[in-house]
Amino acid sequence: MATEFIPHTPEDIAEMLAAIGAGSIEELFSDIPAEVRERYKPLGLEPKSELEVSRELRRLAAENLDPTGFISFLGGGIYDHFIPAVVEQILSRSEFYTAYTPYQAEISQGTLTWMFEFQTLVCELTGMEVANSSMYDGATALAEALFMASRVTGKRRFLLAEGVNPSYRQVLRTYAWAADLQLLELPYDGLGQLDREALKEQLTRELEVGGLLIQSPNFFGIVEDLEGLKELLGEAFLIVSTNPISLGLLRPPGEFGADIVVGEGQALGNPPNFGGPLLGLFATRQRYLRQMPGRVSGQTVDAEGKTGYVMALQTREQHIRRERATSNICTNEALCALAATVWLAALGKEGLRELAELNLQKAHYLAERIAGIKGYRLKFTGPFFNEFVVQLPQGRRPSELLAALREAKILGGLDLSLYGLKDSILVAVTEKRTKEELDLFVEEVARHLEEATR
Amino acid sequence: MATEFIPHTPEDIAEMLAAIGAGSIEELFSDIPAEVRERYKPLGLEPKSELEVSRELRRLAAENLDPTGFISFLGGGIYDHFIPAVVEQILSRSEFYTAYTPYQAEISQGTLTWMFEFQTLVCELTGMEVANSSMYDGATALAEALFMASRVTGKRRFLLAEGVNPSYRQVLRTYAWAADLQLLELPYDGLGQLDREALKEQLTRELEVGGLLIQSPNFFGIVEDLEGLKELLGEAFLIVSTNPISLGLLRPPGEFGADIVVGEGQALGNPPNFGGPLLGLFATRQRYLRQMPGRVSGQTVDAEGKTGYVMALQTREQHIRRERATSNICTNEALCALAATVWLAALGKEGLRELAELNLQKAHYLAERIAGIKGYRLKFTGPFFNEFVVQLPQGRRPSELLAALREAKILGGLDLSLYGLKDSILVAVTEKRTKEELDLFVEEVARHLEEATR
Amino acid sequence: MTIFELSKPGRRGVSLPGLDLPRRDLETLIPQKLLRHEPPRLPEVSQPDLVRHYTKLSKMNYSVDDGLYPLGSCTMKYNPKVNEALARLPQFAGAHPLQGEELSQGLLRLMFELGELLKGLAGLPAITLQPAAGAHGELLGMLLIRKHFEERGELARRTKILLPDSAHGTNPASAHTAGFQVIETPSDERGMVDLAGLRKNMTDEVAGIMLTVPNTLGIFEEEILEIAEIVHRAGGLCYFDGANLNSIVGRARPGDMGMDIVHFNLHKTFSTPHGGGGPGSGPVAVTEELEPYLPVPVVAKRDERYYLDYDRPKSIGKVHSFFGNFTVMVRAYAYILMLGDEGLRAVSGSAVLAANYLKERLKKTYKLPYDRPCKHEFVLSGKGLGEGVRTLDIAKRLIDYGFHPPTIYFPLIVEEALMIEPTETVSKEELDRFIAAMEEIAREARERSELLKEAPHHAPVRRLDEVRAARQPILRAGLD
Amino acid sequence: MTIFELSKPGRRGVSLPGLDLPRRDLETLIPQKLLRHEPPRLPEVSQPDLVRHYTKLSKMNYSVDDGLYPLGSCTMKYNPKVNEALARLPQFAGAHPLQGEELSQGLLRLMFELGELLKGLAGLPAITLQPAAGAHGELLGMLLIRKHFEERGELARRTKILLPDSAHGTNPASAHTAGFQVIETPSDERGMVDLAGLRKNMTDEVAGIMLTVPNTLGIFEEEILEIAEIVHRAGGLCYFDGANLNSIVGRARPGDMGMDIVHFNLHKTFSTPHGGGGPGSGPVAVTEELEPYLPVPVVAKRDERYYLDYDRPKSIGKVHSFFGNFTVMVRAYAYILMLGDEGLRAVSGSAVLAANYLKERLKKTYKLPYDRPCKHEFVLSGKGLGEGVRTLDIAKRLIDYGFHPPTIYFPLIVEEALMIEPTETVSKEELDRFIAAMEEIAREARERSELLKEAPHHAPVRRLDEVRAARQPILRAGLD
Ligand SMILES: Cc1ncc(COP(=O)(O)O)c(C=O)c1O
Ligand SMILES: Cc1ncc(COP(=O)(O)O)c(C=O)c1O
Repeated sequence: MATEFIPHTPEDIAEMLAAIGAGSIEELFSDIPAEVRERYKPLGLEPKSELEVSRELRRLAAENLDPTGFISFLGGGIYDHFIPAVVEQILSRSEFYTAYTPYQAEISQGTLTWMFEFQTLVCELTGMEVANSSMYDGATALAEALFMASRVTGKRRFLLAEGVNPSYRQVLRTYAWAADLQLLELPYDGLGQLDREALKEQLTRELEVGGLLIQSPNFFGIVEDLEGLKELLGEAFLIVSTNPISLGLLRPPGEFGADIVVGEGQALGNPPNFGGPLLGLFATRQRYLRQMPGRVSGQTVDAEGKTGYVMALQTREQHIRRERATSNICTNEALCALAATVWLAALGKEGLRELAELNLQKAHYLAERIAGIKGYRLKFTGPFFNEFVVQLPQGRRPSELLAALREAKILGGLDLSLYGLKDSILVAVTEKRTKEELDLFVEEVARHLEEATR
Repeated sequence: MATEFIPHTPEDIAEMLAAIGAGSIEELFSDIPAEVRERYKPLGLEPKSELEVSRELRRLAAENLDPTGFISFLGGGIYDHFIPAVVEQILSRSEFYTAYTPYQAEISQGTLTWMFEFQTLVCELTGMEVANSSMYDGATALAEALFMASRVTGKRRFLLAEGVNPSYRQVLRTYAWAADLQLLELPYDGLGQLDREALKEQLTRELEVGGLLIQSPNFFGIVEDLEGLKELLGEAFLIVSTNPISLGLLRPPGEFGADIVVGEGQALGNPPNFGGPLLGLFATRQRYLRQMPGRVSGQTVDAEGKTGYVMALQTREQHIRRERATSNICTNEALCALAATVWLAALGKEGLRELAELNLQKAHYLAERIAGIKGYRLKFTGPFFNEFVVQLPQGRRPSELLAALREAKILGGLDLSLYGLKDSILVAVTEKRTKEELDLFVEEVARHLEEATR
Repeated sequence: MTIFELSKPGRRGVSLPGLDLPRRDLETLIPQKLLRHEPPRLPEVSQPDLVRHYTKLSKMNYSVDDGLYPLGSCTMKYNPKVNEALARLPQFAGAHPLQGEELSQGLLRLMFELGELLKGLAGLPAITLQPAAGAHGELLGMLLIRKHFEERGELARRTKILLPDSAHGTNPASAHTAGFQVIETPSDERGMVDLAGLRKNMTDEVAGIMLTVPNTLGIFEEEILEIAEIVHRAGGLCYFDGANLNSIVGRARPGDMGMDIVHFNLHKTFSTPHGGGGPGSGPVAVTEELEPYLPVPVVAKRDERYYLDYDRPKSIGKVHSFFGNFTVMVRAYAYILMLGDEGLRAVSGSAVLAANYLKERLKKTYKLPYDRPCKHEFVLSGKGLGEGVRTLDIAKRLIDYGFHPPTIYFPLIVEEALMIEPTETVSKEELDRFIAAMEEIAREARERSELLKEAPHHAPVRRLDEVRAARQPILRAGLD
Repeated sequence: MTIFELSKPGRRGVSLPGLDLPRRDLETLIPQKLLRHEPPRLPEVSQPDLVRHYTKLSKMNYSVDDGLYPLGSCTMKYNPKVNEALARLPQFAGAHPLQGEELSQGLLRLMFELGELLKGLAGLPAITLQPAAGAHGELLGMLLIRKHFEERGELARRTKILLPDSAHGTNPASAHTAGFQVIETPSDERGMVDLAGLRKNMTDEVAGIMLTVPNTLGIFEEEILEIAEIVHRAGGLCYFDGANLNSIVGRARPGDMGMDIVHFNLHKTFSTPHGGGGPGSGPVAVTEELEPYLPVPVVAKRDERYYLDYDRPKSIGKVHSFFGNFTVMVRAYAYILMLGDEGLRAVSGSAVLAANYLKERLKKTYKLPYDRPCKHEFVLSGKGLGEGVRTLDIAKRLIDYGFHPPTIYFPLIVEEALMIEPTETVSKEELDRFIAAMEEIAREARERSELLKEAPHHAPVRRLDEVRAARQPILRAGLD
């Protein structure tokens, strides 16, 4: 039966069955045990037309927040950044989004070229030498870094800064458990940065440490002081998870001697997507290239000497090396990486810097103004990029403040009491927020304080 | 200065000026009289970024009705029909939308092929022999038909059915005035159809009549009885303006001997666009081909005998024939015609019929139910397609009813008192309206009646 | 291959909802004699085949997003992508024109504000956005002139419109459509309107003149003020065809040149995409004197409320079903806002710079009949390049080099014309590649002219037989 | 050509708003030593050049919208366009994962409902949507097995996972990542798991088996119930790799085959686009027994309210930053709703029909090592076609005929494998064209084998040197 997605007419079906020598389509399924087929229970779904399904999904959509109606200060790993329209124009080219992994290089030069560009961009941002073309997300990229570090160093014990995004830490713990690796969490100090004394203590004590996993800017928005870490670590790996937008301004982890740099690339031209698809970034040193997980595009020449690109170093991958592959990843987040490529190219050298600075300046403006409200203060004193932790006045509940802000069409940030910081919220500010919106935020916070104290 | 849309760097500019031998860009404008240049007054607009302008236009958009929040029964020439997503996917191919008129056929086969398809589709719908590839809209298509009929018949007097869309009639009057043609309006009868006696009378009296302009379904939704009209008109032209969707069910004007068939093609895959761009359809008889206005694509072969398409019969057009052209049209509504082509191809033979029938059935269901409310009646007794005129109970004002419906998120139709029918509204029903929505409409009308009589 | 060739009974591209209410017999709703016996033979194709077909067709087109498209007089500039997104906002694209003013304030405001900006760029005090394209604007302009003289009782006498011999085809066609007789007035050897000739032609039977400025040679009418004076003194009106406004936008205003009526091509100067032939938009700005004749409705503002003014007794009526091509206006409005004054000035500056650069470099290889500084475009002649080589051959050969050819055989006053308009949105690197290709082609014309005559060699089809298409027109697919 | 080659200082693709508040010196905000000295060398390109570059790149790709893409094991079916529009609704794409349950009811409901449908298709009572792809689902499945045996105190002993020798590369890699040792179990001459071999391998050190059904030869494991019994009886669990579910969807359920864990590839069976390599989505359905171990959060429903259940003490934790690839789920959900039961059945019916049709026609020309009825795909061998001709050559030559080649050199148990999966979304006409091309290529292999060895001839590039790329890897553009 021809549905709109199946071009087979009854006549086509009859002809094909005849060529096969089968009497019916049914017959083609006789290799499935009869009892299995008989046990099949339909879903009870009538087919529906595009119009009906669109209506149904639009109705579901309408049951949610319409983000265009709210001013968002939500961050915590996913950010509301400006995406120029060119990104969507390119992403909607069906040659990009309906192709698959570029196994056949000669008819995949579009994909392989942007992958090559993407790898270059990630290297530029992070200050590293080689990068792959994507991992699932920031969390799994960090987990893959952990695995890789363990492979290279042969060590099974790793240090994990508590400033790393809690949800990444949870993923790390799951992966570490799978691979029998040990993770030791290191606390942060009053600046919100890794407590360096604790690190030193562990390093002197733990001879068998394979590396340190740290995030900068960290979950609290604080820029970690990466200086000297690699020197402390020695042979052990310095693994840094980063926000790529911050690297428009911040010194890249590569310049601090990082061995692996990972990060969540959503901010680069991808919408929040309710948390997925995201974009795991992964970069490392040339010398570890053959231990790197994930796909890479490499430059070569064709039979006539013309430059072209192919998937390189496939011998690291599962489809060649199977259980000895550097990762089990196959399908990755290619289209999100394309978005990041176009986004970075659209902004360009100047643009990314400008954008990063808008984030920085706006976040600081807001932070200062909030800290100016009686009883409110910044939880940490370290330098921050576009996100900061606000500690509420004694006795104030974050959930109440956030609910009040929501009334004013403001998504005021994350309630950190869900993450163990009882009296605090995490506020993110991007280039999209206007001064007007920041002032409104401050006003509403002040008003809530007043109302609550009245 | 390089804006994002101008790739010239200061260095590029200097090099180009040097090649020209000019000292500055300014100098290139010295041929404009100095006093003119000096009188120039800037707009007072600072450049704005994409983000800012998007924000501004979204704010403007938000000042309007959000059509997704309303149930619409608005018609009167523009309809809220289902547009499958494939249409937008194809229209957003930049090869289609950033090209222009296919002057260079060899690199415009995409456009020329769909134009050829479109012409075929219009012929199929209307039952005519040749069609062009678009006019500005339904109103100007009708005006062009008037001009063409006058050219062919050599006559200057034309009859115009009052059932023709009032705004088309206004356009016709303007164009007729320009060309010194006379229009004589013929009334409609109690069925809402052209008063055939009035027509006969005019035809016996007016020997110099060049043709009759009639619309079916007409402005009131009434299907005109086209049978026998051509016989009455003889040599004079029968010019029919039609709603192409109705032709999924209705006998096409071509089968009634029409000489020219025109129509508004918006309903075929184009959104309402606040009234533009629209899509003028134009079809006629083979024998009048060389008098037809507008662009056409014709089949031919290339130097190797392969089938291809070119712009045909350009000698009719302004760029060749200048003041003796069959029309002054140059830029037309190509992209809207592409939308119509894809839309019709997506629905296909069965689909268009189904869709037309959904319109018909739903409109009749609603009409009957409204006519069942005390005091409400259908103004006309003639057969109708997807639109009908409701006469309100004595003393009820359409504007009040419509305002009440608007409160219930219903756009109840057009207030015909603006068009001279004091106590009536024009209600359109498309396939997008569900039974639930129709029942809600009836309920709200009944409630309004109750409240008003209380 | 057309979509009809993919058709097979039983396929379909999209399904529809079933009827959710009791079905009535068709014949009880519509008399049998008015019902269709045979459904129209629309193609029956599956959605995958449909998408593949139109995707394939799209790849047979050359477009602005593919590269240089130097089609003279057409201003094939880059179309900013954000405008596509904005024009598709549901409140814009989904708005019904008769939804009422109260629900359309943002839409009306946008039209009003765009009108204000365009008035500012025209240097004229009134505007209508109704025309759907440039030629439509021209026709409207001619109707305004007609009305003007009708009101003064001079219509019977003022039956002529003057046009330079370099005029675009739509000008005579529009003047004729509005009931005027077209009189050509000559150009001088510089390519500008010959003032002596104009004086002679500008009698009291002439209603006005239509000027394209810069003209279709890309040359600015340096004596435009004198022209306006000659015409005005003889009681005529001046129409400014603004198709070429990209060359002076942000720097000079037609109103300051003595022009009475100006049309804009939003799809040229203001970067709205050409859509494969349309839609466009052709707003018309006029003097105060002509303002009462503008078509209804005019978008107006009173007490911060926007409304559609239909109460205009002297209006010529209407030239469009509704208010013009609204979503094209949205794009143009966003474009102007993004550029601002500085950007607009940069547009004309770079457009003129690029054209002069190409002209200076190419005139070494090709004939340049009017060797003067140009504005946004210039016209070469393809004559004398090589044995039997025509401009058409040059154009087709350019295709092999990956470029869209220029406009050819127009304007008519240049033999074998090649009318080249690079626009400001093309890099110098691309201009240099075009120059190299043109030079290479000139060499080929001398040495291997068959390469040109048989071009294109690298296109979806080889050279197409236009004569055959004219002789035996096949204008629809055979479906039997 | 890369984007970097279009770069020139001063160009930019998009402008940004200025700072609308007082600027602070950078050094007062961030210590100097943590600030970047040199900005990253991103390209500087104008928007027109940017768009033209990526448009050009796109045209160097072959994609599903271009035609048949019979890449075995990848189910390259047509991606309905409406799903793209729905996934981009601002309430979906613009939703922040931490915006809170009260503002996300529709999103959670969609995930919940999709989960219910997938459970129905798996024939299993519990599900997580968290994995971002098939391999991610496999890894999760292996972790669930790990947890299962950890809870029972058997982990120290149960260290092995059995895999048929035909398994996809992700299977051993995933098992290994989860800390298991991989043991291959042989196939019999029919291409199915050899039961005797399995019995031998299925010791009490084995935690479970990973089966792809139908297997990578496209052959259904007819003795799947026996396999499940053997494994279960020895205390192991059965993992069902659902990458090939397109062949049986709507007709048979892994749960009814005795499977304990199943992963879906939404980007295969449920038509979400492959994106040039991703994103995908790999939901995992499990038995009641394994349900407590599913990762947090699980989307749950209580009193008509949807919520994220984190309170799962036995959970293995988390494998993704948030809830998985949500907008991929939106597409899959819309797809299933459109098809309904009837459509799903038609999908597997037509997918299997098309594969068997191709198989029967092609086996006349090509070796078919396992000549049996297949499901959605089948595997030919390119051996013995002609003097030195390899499968790689056949694949490259197919490009010249306008087709994407099949998967090659996989599965490993077939020499010179060509793994062909047409899917149900290709017309018989296209299948016939493919057959004709394959036959023609077989003839060429005998008569003009250099045509194959030098293929492709009609592609954006000629055959690329993969060896060179491996020997001297150049993985980033030189920017100096
Ligand atoms: C000089 C000139 N005038 C008028 C027009 C007509 O404009 P439109 O095509 O928008 O009707 C054109 C279009 O090519 C033109 O180049
Ligand atoms: C049989 C089989 N299993 C697993 C996978 C892995 O799925 P994914 O690529 O989504 O990770 C694939 C993908 O190609 C496959 O074909």
